[in-house]
Amino acid sequence: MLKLIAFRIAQAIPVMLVVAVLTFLLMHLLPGDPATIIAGDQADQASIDQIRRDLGLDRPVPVQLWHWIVNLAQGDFGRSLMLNQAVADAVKERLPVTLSLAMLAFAITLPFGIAFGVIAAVWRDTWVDSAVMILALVGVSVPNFWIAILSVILFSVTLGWLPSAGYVPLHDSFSGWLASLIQPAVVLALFQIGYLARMTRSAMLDVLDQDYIRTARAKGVAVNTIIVKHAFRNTLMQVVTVAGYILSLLIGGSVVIEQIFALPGIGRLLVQAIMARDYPVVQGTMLLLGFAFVFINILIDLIYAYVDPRVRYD
Amino acid sequence: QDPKMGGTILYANNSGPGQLDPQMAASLVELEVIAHVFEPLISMDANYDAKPMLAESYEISDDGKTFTFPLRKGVKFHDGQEMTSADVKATFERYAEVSPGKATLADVKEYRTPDDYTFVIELNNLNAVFIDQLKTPVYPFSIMPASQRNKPAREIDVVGTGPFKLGEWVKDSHLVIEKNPDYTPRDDADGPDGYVGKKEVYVDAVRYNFLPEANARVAAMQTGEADITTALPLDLAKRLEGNDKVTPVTVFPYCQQYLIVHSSQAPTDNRQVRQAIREAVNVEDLILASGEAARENFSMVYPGGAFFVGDDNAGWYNQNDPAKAAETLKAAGYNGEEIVLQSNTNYSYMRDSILVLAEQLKAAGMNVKVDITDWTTNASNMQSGDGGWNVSTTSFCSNPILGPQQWQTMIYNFPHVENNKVLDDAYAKFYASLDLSDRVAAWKDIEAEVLDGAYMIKVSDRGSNRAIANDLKGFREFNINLFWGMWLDR
Amino acid sequence: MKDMADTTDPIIRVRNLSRDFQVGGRGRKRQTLHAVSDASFDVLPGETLGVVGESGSGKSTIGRMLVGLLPATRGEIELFGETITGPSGKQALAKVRHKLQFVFQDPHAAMNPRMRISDIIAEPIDVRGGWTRKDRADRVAELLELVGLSAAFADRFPHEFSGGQRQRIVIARALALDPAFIVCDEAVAALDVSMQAQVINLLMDLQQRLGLSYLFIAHDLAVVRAVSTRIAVLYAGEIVELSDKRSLYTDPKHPYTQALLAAIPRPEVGTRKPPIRGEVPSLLNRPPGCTLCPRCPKAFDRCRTEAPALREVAPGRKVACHLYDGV
Amino acid sequence: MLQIENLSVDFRVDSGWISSVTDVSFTLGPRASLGIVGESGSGKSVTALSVLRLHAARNTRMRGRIMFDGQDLLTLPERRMREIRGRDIAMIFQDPMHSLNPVLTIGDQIGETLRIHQKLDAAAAQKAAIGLLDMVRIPDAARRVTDYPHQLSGGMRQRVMIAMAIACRPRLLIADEPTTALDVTVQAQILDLLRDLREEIGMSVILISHDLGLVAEFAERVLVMYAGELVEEAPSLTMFARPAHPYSEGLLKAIPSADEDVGRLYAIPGRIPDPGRRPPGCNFAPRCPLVQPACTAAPPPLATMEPGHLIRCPVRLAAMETTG
Amino acid sequence: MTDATTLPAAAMPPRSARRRILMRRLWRHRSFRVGAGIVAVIVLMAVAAPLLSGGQPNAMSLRNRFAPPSADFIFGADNFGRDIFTRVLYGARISLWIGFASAMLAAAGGALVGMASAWFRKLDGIIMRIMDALLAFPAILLAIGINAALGPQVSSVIIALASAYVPRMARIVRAAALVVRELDYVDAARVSGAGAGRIIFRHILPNVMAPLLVSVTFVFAYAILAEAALSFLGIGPPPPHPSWGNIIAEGRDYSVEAWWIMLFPGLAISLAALGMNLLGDGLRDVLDPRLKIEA
Ligand SMILES: Nc1ncnc2c1ncn2[C@@H]1O[C@H](COP(=O)(O)OP(=O)(O)OP(=O)(O)O)[C@@H](O)[C@H]1O
Ligand SMILES: Nc1ncnc2c1ncn2[C@@H]1O[C@H](COP(=O)(O)OP(=O)(O)OP(=O)(O)O)[C@@H](O)[C@H]1O
Ligand SMILES: [Mg+2]
Ligand SMILES: [Mg+2]
Repeated sequence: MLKLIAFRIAQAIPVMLVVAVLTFLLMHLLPGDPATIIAGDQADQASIDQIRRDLGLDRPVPVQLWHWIVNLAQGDFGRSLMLNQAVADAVKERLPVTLSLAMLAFAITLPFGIAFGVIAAVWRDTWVDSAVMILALVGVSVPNFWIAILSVILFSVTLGWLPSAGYVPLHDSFSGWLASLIQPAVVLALFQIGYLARMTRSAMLDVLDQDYIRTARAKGVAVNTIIVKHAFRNTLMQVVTVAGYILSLLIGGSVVIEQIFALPGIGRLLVQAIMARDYPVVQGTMLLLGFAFVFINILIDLIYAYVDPRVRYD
Repeated sequence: QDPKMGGTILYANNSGPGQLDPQMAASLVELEVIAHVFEPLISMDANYDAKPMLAESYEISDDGKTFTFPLRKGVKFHDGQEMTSADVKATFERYAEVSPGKATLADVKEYRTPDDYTFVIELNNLNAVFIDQLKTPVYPFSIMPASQRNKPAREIDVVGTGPFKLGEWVKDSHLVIEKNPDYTPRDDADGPDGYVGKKEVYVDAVRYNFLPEANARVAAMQTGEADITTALPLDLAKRLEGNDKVTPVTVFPYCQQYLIVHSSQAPTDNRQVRQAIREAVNVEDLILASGEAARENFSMVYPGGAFFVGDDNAGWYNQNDPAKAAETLKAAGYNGEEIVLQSNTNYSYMRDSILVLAEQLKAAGMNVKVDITDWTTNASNMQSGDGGWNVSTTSFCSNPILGPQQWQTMIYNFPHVENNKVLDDAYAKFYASLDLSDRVAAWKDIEAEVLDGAYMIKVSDRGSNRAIANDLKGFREFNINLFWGMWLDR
Repeated sequence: MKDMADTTDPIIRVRNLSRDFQVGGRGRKRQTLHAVSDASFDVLPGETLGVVGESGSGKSTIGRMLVGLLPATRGEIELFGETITGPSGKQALAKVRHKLQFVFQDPHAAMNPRMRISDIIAEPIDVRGGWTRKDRADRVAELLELVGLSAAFADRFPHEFSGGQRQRIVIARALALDPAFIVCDEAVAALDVSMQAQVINLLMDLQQRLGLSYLFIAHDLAVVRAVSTRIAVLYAGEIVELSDKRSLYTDPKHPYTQALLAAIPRPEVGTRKPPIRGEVPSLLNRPPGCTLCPRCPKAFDRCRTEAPALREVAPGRKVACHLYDGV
Repeated sequence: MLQIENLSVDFRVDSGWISSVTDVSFTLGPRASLGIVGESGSGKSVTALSVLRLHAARNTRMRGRIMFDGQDLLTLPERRMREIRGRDIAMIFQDPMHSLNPVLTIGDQIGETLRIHQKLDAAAAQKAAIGLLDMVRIPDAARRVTDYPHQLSGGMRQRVMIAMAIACRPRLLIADEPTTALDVTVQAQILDLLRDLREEIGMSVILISHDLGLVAEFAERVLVMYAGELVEEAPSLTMFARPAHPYSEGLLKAIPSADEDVGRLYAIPGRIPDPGRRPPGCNFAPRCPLVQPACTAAPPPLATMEPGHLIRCPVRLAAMETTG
Repeated sequence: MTDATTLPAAAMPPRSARRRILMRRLWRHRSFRVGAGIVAVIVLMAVAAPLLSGGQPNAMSLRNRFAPPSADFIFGADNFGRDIFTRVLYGARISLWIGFASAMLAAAGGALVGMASAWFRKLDGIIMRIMDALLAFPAILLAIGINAALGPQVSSVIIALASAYVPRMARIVRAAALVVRELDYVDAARVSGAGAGRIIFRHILPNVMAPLLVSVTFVFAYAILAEAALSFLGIGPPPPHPSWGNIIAEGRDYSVEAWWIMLFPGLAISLAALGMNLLGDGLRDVLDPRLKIEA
């Protein structure tokens, strides 16, 4: 098992390196110069040039790339151009926010998405199915920033139940943490619930048609047991796959949600860094995300083996 | 009403500073924090005139080359050290090395520190506006401890002499400034006066929460999660009207919006083409569409300022004459060459102005292409002249306040002016004369040339839409929010 | 027919063929499963080699290795003079591929449900290439006629046919390029006796007309008797008896063969002899001696310690059993 | 004990409803064994599934009555039906590859019946499962009980199905092709087991198979189905000695022999009619050697030829009467 | 052969009838019918935009700034006084095109990559790691990067979205293809000497079409939404292109006071997504051979 994980990670490293290089090149392909942003629009060309020199941006791109990789090999992700902070620190600071949001959203998505999907499949082609699926569709078909804005107006402004924005760290106060995240998490989850519900339904429909469900019925097993024990267990492969995607999407951070709710998370960091051409931060964040995704996928594959005895690895 | 002590002001700001090195600071969000934590020798009062801050006063020699600053005694940095002339000298020396504004100090012959409380700057040449240059709020000459002398750009310890000191700072999330209990206000003023005056702090702290979404800032005001906010689009600010706990305000002067015309990029390298563009502009519509609180003003300075030259230069403003523009185009030999209007998505007022402009120019018979990029690209392109653009738009906030000397870079730089003898001569005249009226006359020529040649086309004086909770007292309208002298009436 | 075995060169020569699978995992240690061990046999032109044996004894595995669907772990397969095992096996296989075909147990699964019958049948032709459209269509029609189906069926899809018809379509595909050798893996197991008879008759007709050879894998000993020339009996991955049909059925030598024949249910007779007890040994942990030993009524000491080799006990008969060592 | 009266089953297909089983009636006493044979697709499995009411309700239409212990299974509420399934009536499905749940251990699947109907706890069910695995001759049962279906060979899976079905010692066992994947030696052992259970607990068995030898050996009475209909019912000995319906005759003639070498095998000419388009008269008429004009006019009834021997063939019946 | 079967030809439906049956199955499927209806209406409206509205999507009339819905402005007007109705109509062209094109590109890319990695097991590890990495690339970075490389235009958005969805599609296709590759008919093709290309395109592709098709309709709906999100961040199709996402993004500062700016394009997006998803459900069911469809 450990060997497998190690192997998969080893396999991922060259790929991540390629990603890093591609990111690097892509970023340097973008027009726009971080030095002008740092200097401000009142600066003259000489000052901008000086900043560019100070930051080493005047060197040829391959040289910059080389330096970046050499530093990376020594565990140094570089320094942010804009944030006046080591990239590693910048990421470390924001990771808890994104993780909190992702986990909470995931914790909401999972039970609802699965329940909706299972219910719709069991009551296939009845009004229950239609109702649940249309409900799920609302999540998939309404832009989530719109829901976010409306939700703030309703729950924060009109009802005053929840804070409208901002993040409270978990170690400050649990209730504050939850209150600050519940709204964005639900908005995020709304979208994912629809996705998960539809995939679960589809998988359940496949399984419910299988012969072994008939076998279970022939034994006199109760309907609920059939659904949970016999049918749902068999959809876990697919459900886990989809859940894995969802988790990786969430970890990637929803920039939009983070922006509306003013959560200082990874997604926002990344977008800001892209916008400001903060090369080291973009590259560092991409590496982190890349590894997170590889890790999640390894996890999924391991769960596969757990939920489905047929899965083997050679 | 007597101020109440204590409490924390919650300030919903649109974004947070990336760094707090005053000598590198150009963005409003940075400057707003820096103004509370640091102080310069000379700064601006409520009328944007130069006043001493850490300097007790200042003295200019008759030849206009030597500037002597007696320093206030007993001023302490936040680390407890007393400020002396050595700190001041170190600050200036560092500034000359790292700051993008170092051109101001290019002509310095030497700094002298005759004693701990006197600082002297000697220039090589006469510079009548040197004090005005020192008061700049952009790249301010904030005094830092001498220990920061050799810190690389942007990597200083945030230690100043200001009435607030830096507290918790979580990037992208929030920043807290706390009352500096050891602060001694100037006693030669009655109260706060712009960046200077008697700065008394009533609250314990101010917490800047960074809410990038204007909707979120409005919501925060409505829910009481913020006591004050800024950067509201005009239409969104209207949502707060009629709210009995919050008052929206619009602060003027704030910034001036211009259309920037690239004068070394075909076809706008043709003066007549540029003029045609200017003639086609309908300012009212631009203002309306921009969604900003704005006033019409033809001039590059604010009415009432020393350099405001009256209606003489008004003729180029808001001409709104597509027919004439079409004629001018014909005279220019314009043949349907593509005119690229570039803007960005980050600032919606810029984007919306450009979209309306595009329609106006089309109506005058121009072949217009709209190119919307992100702000970094747009800004870099304006700076460098690359990117194939002809017209773009941006705002200038400090330049119109500070005067012609600060305008100079912008006037030459963004429109990419090449070999304009009229401008060169006028600026030469401006620096050469000690007489204010000569300088005003020179400025009048400069302004006329910029506007007539349509290097820049004035759009408006933009105001800043903010909102203040009714129980936050002592608010003073100023181009940035300053929290000394404010208290919470709770 | 029987004489041919002595006079003709075999088209297939299999020597010491073995196949292992790696199984296990999930915490437990990996284990090696010996699905086929040390099998050696020949197939002559125009003959049918029947393969019978307990479920899981490696019948399908042998069949799949013979047509190159599964690489061999050890041993040698020579097809039409080309050795398809070993390092240059791939190229060798490519040369003889068109002479080989495989008929799968479940004809439904063996046809792409989204392809038309004509395309299914013509697949080997299309792979080969170089046929004009008309030649191809003619060939498809010819093949359909050959297996007793109307050429009008060419445009239909697999699900529109009955089990017996599907079986014939799969056979038509197998015949498309005039192969010399076809592996039939349980080709008639799911059919009722009447339909089964139809398919078997077809195979025998074709053999007579085209001189085909078959490897015929089945559980049903009656069916095997009806089609085979010679028969190999497999037990736990090993060939335990290899014999011509008549001798095998009339005089089974190996105790396992005897047990098999004794256990055939017959509609006419009411009883059958008590079957041998016990279960096939695990293919993972082989006992040191004869694999049948724990179940064998005639086992003696030597059986428990020494594995018997397959050796000739009479002309054309090979048995792997210590009982016949003296013979 | 079981009495099926005029059972008809229709399935919904795209073009409407097709009839899959028409008008099947038979009865079965305790400790009885009934064989069902017939052409592939003739409705054997459908009939069997109907008894347990295991068809997808939305796409199936069932008519007639299935009386078990005096109650009609077709009208019983689902809850009551569930109690009967597995406890009183059990079924071995035709396809062991697909009929076992791939993600549950075989011990769990076997024990489940006991846990439901006899309220055993998990440990007891597991122990009972081991016993059952032993009974169906799976070696090393204690270790294998925690295996998953994919870890077993086809034959072993089939035996797991059997163990599952007999777990609660049902009074009626429906075995649909229970031994196709087994070689003859194991097959014989399984038959012995079923016979023992019949003796021991009075279990009745319905055995569906293509293997006529197996049916002859095991069943007391045999039903022959063709195209969804019962065409002949007779005691086993009678059926295999002197089948009356021409289809049954053809079927028996087609059995290959393991005892002698034959040249060509006999096969009934023609093909079973499509379920959607049955001929107007006798279903077998297009393939029948005895066909007469009357056969194609109207569907013939199932009639008693002699006590306990019914056939659906007026021609044969008439011939019988004239000779008898 | 005595047993050569001859049955009335009518027993088996000919080819054209098969297609008719498929169409009828589709048509009988309620959610397919509704979904197809919705999509058809939207497409029609997009095509007939000039007929349905006399105006130009970018024509401004600042006098009518924020005109609420009325007879003149059915959906109201935005901050430029542009007619939202006209913009939504014309926006359908861009948004549907974005949805359609990115779904098709993602499907094609995903299918190729997924099948290749299912078939060439040696490449599987590396291909899937590359896909993992591509998943890590946020659509935003791709969008900005591609915008920069190709210039800000609709096709940049399409390429960005397509590349973001390729890995997801690839995984779905791969999972399905891994099942198909083990089936007997693939082995049968191998025995017939078929090479990788033939097996992948003739045997695997048609049999992974069902999950692929369903996913495509998912991606279609997603892409429209993603376009809106990109516009929200200012990296969607360049304004004044009236894509639905752009209209919404431009209207977000007026979400309460001029709710109509966001509402109508929002509804349009929801409706299109709903339509496509229903359509996808229908396809999924109809391609499922076990399912009988109720009339
Ligand atoms: N891919 C595989 N991985 C692991 N084990 C395998 C694989 N294929 C076959 N086996 C094992 O090899 C042995 C022989 O299998 P094979 O399919 O050849 O049996 P068989 O004689 O054809 O049986 P049956 O009569 O049931 O078809 C079995 O124990 C089986 O479990
Ligand atoms: N769910 C269903 N929907 C439609 N038709 C069905 C369904 N189940 C069975 N049939 C049809 O009913 C007929 C009888 O099928 P059944 O499974 O009973 O055959 P069988 O006699 O068991 O055949 P075999 O010996 O091949 O198992 C067949 O034509 C079959 O296609
Ligand atoms: Mg096999
Ligand atoms: Mg059946």
